[in-house]
Amino acid sequence: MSFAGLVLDGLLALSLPVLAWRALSARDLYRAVILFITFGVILALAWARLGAPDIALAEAAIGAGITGALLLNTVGGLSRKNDKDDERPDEPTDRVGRPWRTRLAVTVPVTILAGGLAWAVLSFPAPVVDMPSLVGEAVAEGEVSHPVTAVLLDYRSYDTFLEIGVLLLAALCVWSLGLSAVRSTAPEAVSGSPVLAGFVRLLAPAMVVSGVYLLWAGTSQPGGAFQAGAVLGALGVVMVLTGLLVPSLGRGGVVRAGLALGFAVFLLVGVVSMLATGGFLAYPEGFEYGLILAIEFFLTFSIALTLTALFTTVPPREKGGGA
Amino acid sequence: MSSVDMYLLSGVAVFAVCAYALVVHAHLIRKVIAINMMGSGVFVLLTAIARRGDETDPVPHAMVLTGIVVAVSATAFALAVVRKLHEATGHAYLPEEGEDAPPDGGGG
Amino acid sequence: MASVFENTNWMLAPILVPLAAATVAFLLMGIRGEARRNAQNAVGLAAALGVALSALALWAMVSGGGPVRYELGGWEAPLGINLYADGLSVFMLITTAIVGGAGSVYALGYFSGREGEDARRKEDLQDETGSFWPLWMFLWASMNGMFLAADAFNLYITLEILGLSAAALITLGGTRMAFSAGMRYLMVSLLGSLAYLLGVALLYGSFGALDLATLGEAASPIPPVWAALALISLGMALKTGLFPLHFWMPAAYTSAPSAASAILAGLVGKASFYLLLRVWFDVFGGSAPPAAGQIPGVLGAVAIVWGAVMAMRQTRIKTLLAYSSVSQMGYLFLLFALVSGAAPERSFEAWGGGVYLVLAHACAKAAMFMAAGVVIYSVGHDEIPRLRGIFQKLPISVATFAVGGITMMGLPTSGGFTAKYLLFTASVGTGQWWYSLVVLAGSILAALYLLRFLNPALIQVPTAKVYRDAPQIMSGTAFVLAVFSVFLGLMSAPLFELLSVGAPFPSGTMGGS
Amino acid sequence: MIPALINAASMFFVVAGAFFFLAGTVGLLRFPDVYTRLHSLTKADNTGLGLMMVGLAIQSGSILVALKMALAWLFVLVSGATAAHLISTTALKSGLRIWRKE
Repeated sequence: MSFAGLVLDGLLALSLPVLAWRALSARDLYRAVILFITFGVILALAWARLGAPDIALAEAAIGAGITGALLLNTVGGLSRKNDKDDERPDEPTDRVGRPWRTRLAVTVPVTILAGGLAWAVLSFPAPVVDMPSLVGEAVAEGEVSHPVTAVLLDYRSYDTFLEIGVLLLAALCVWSLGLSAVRSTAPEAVSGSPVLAGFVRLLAPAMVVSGVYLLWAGTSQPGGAFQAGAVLGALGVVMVLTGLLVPSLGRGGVVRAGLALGFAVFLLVGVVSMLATGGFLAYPEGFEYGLILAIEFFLTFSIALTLTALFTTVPPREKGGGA
Repeated sequence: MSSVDMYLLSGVAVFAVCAYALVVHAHLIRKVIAINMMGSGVFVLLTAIARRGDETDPVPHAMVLTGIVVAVSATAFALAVVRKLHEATGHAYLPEEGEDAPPDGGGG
Repeated sequence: MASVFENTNWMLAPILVPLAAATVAFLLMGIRGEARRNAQNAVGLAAALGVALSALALWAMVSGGGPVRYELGGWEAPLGINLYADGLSVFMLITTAIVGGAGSVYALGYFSGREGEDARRKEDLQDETGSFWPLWMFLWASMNGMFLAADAFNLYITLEILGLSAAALITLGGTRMAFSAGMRYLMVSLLGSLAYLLGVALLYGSFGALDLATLGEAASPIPPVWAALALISLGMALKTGLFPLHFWMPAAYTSAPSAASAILAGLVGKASFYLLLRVWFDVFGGSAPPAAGQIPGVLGAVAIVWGAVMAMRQTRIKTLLAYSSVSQMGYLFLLFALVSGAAPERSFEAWGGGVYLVLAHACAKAAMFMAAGVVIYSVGHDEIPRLRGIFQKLPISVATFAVGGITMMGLPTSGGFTAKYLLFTASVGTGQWWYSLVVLAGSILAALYLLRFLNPALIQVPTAKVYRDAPQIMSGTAFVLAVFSVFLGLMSAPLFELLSVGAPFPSGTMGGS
Repeated sequence: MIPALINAASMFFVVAGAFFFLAGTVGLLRFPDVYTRLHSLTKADNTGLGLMMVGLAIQSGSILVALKMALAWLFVLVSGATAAHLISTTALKSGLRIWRKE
């Protein structure tokens, strides 16, 4: 690696903990969230440098984008309520959350932790298992040529199956709280802006196209259901923010089914393959590519919908019920 | 020191900094941010590990992708609970002393 | 002879059945009122039955042919993910099948309150959003998934499912205390899983594999392995609530709806404890210095005493039970000190004793939380000073409390007796007699804190008004489960035989006890 | 001869782009209010990005890559303009005064 590359890596590696520190000790919460988003963008850059474009894309869309929007919306919601019944100002009361004695008491174990971990990661032995070549050999024989997609949807498909379960569960958890509908915390000047509406109209088709492209390309190059779902989910969040999509996302049954679709299809493919080949998620010979693409298609849809639903937090309207 | 080593240490540093902040800061949104970034620290470590050999190892990449989705799920739920807690008590802190006593202030 | 039970696909049933049920119950959330409740109840009970059946099938399979390995997707480890079932896994599956099954039946009655029925209710008895069943099914699937997992990263995902669904079950309590307790539990749980994930990353960095068996073969005493063991232990001790990391426990168990408290206190903490057992003895068997086991051992001993003393000072039944859990979970951690002790032939005794207490405590504690739920359902609160003489009105629930108490105290014929007896003899046998004193002290203290409620409850005085009769199914389930825990001591022989399949220690001469 | 020329041209555009970025950042740090800061940031950065992309497009030697870069630049322009508009409108509505030289 060139000297310039080394310097760039050094700067990125150094700026991550510094940004984390700045974000967490920022004066007010808005600043903290903005620094959190900056952290996410730098993280995406670091991942691009580390040869992980798949993760960089997902981080930019989900880690920085959607998580940032979630945080901003929550901070906005909390501070607006504070204006109303101003019992105890939330900010910036917690700058010094704990007395210095506590801070010192925390610093000591954390320093030991950091030192121990640094020692541990610098003394990794040569790995016993040569995973890259194991994957390489399997990919050479399989129908899916992008190794990350092959790992996610074939060799470790059970993990991905459970992970889609986590997404469904998250929507369920949020709905179980029965939160009242919160209007977008964006100021009216923003949500009603014709410029923004025009922008989203321009953006939406482009994002849909890139989402579909990412999905389709994922079997042979970076991309796949997660990246596609993340891009479309981000579009969903933008559309909710601009009022183009109502927070309750429409009719209950349809939304519910949409959220569960990806997980249900995955489960179904698993069980059917169990009947066909005798092994859960062991795709029948020759159907590998088609089944993976089919699963990915439904996953993309459900991931995008779930990410949007996690942002709105409001369960869909039921038949006959008003919000 | 190679690039990979720098990223390995960077991941460790992010984890430690966030662990500190998680304990020291009281506001729940800060805690949520701290936990989310702590996860990112682990992800940096994993991606750096994937880069050690001559070939890039796709398995940690898959783990990180999974981890990112799990992290956003957990963060979304945590923030929803923060909002609920704020609705119920008027603030976004956890009660400090006396684990059983509900926090004072706010309507019933 | 190809019996149905020889099909290894049974291994997936305890995971897939609750997951499918969770999906269906989630879709049913859209229906309103009675229809939704009936449909969700049916789905939940069917799943409970499915889990019980598959646990039995696995019991037959494992006792007949030894540990079973299943290659998911047809991919061999370390490239693919495997499932693995030995005696311990099946034992844990049976535990969730019994306690989870009872919890499901109890929930039928618990959530049957009608909307607007009573303004004085303290807990959300209605489950207005219909979230209990899907959450509980996800939780159940995650626990079973943990017990069968043979892959370090797969375990991380199951841990996250466990943490999210358990936290949401706590917030179903619907009170301010439930929201803060749920939030605290969520933080603790996420932190615990992240510590675990960092440990897994260190292991992957060292050996390039995630498969537990591969890791177990490769593990050697090097810095990343020590760090990983420390991180994983810390994370799991946090999620299990080992003293002094138990701070989240009392509020969480108290403020959750009692149907959920029973499941949380009975099962959820045990799942992370199981992971700890796996990692210590199966993965790091030889790499941890023997003295390391003294750390959890000593903390466990402190927990036994501290939890019991705190339990004595409580004025609510549910907080009393929660602190009792702090104390009883302490017993489990004794086994780490006893196994790494001087006499290896005692190891199976100590290990088996700890594991047996998992089942015994799960049954008894769940039953007692269910009984507390009946009290709250009927009287509207669980404050001990206002429940004097409540035996006259709620005899079965007070009896449940007393019967469950037999296991807590470790009196003969109960599962608690078998377990604590084994821990006792193991501590004497390894020359660590001080632990045997703690085992005894814990039992005496348990008697004392249980009497804190039983004494006033049993006296003959005019008592609190019961303004609503709890469905029979609630008090009945609790009582049956408590009675079961008392007879567990008599049926230990087949269970220990099961535990010896693939156990990390030779079972030697020990059959039953 | 030709490769050297291409290299030189590409170098020129990238360095020029970097200069605009630098100028934009200095403006962000030095200008007195949100409106002038936005002005410096959006204008200078968009120009800087455009110049850099021209430099990189020359270097890549592929029409397709050059077109992709042009598209990316267009998206940045559109989203930058929208964001700047939203920030300034919000600032105006929430009563942030425009800076005037005293």
